Amino acid sequence: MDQNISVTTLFFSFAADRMNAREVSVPLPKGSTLGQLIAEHLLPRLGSESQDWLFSVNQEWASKDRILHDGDEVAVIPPVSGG
Amino acid sequence: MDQNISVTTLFFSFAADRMNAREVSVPLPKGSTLGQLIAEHLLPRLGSESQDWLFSVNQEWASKDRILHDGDEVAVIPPVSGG
Amino acid sequence: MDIMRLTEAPIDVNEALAAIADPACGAQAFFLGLVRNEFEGRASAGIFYDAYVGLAEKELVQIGQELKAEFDIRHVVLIHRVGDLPVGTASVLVAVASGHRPEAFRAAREGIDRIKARVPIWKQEHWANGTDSWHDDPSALT
Amino acid sequence: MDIMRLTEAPIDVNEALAAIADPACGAQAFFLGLVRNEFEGRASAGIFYDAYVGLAEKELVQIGQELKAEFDIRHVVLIHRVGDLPVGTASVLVAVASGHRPEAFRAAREGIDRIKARVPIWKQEHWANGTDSWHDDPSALT
Repeated sequence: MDQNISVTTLFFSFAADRMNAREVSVPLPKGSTLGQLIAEHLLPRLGSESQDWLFSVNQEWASKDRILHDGDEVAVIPPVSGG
Repeated sequence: MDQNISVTTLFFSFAADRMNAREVSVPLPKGSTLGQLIAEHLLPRLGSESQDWLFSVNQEWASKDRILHDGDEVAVIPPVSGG
Repeated sequence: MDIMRLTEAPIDVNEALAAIADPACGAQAFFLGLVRNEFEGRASAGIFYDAYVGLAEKELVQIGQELKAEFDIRHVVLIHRVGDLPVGTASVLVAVASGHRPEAFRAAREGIDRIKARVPIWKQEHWANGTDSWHDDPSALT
Repeated sequence: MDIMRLTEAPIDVNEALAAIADPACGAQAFFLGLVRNEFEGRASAGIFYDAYVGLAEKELVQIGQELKAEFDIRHVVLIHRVGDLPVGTASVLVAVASGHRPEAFRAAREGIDRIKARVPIWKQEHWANGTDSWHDDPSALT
């Protein structure tokens, strides 16, 4: 299985409610992008509006063409509401 | 001397320095206005720019046609600089 | 001195006063956000603040650096609480010190605006009737 | 609760925090003015604040009432110190509480601007070299 990687995906706020989890480990083919993770594993459960949300990889804002690596920490950032 | 009144005049900041006093009792003919007090008793020592300053009578802002009465408290208010 | 911090502890305004004290600064502006007893007309008992702690702290530091670069301020404090806060509790503090007041007001306003727009923190309203809703949850409206 | 006061005692921010606390207010804005170590490039050791106490207090009350009438704020604190203050000391505090932040910032800014423009208080700079000058004294420039 050396062609597979595993990324930790974090969920907050109502995204965590929809996933029924704050953290999920997702197996992906090597070379997968953040966009592929979102489209294949997250969108079905987070809803189509999640396409417009922000995402981070290893605590830095990331674009959807970002290539993921084994052990990366991906976070799903729904619209923030601090203050 | 029942045709005379006396008003207490207060000075602050550099106006007090110019008068060399914080408080002066000024005798005036009955019916005198604030403007007359300023022109005859204050301007010569406070300088011509004091014509543009604000004045109060009994702790209320007053215009120069204000008639003064015996015992009134007049205050000379040079440009303020609080804060 | 600057402070940019996420915290579970109560916000201490006196800590911020000490941090930004500077004899060269004639102006200090503070903004405190607090948990209100209602939201959009509905009675609330408190708010749970969820956060992605690591990224939220990085974003607070980034905003603090931006404020110092963009405004003529010498010190900045940005503190945001996480966890369950009852009504009346301070959830966020912005404090800045500068030579004069215009830049202090501008920087403090920008500070809270950028925190609310960018820092990964989320509010869950604890309604007085016992139910909960996440702010900005589209499905909460149905 | 509102406070509009001239005082010889140190300004206590915690007193203001207690005065404006209100579960209906999600926003508090504070402005503190402090004695700086220089004025227009010249080193200063402190400032003497002269005041026409009676009228100054009336004017502070008037400004507080204006702010509550013109802005959607629920509480206001306006405190100005008088007397000799060393560098680093707070000379004036404006604090307001409101539902939301835009009106809190606007009211606090208006509060300090109106205090500086209208309240009969005068600053005498105690220069570091031992001499004194009244601010805005035309003859001080010669």
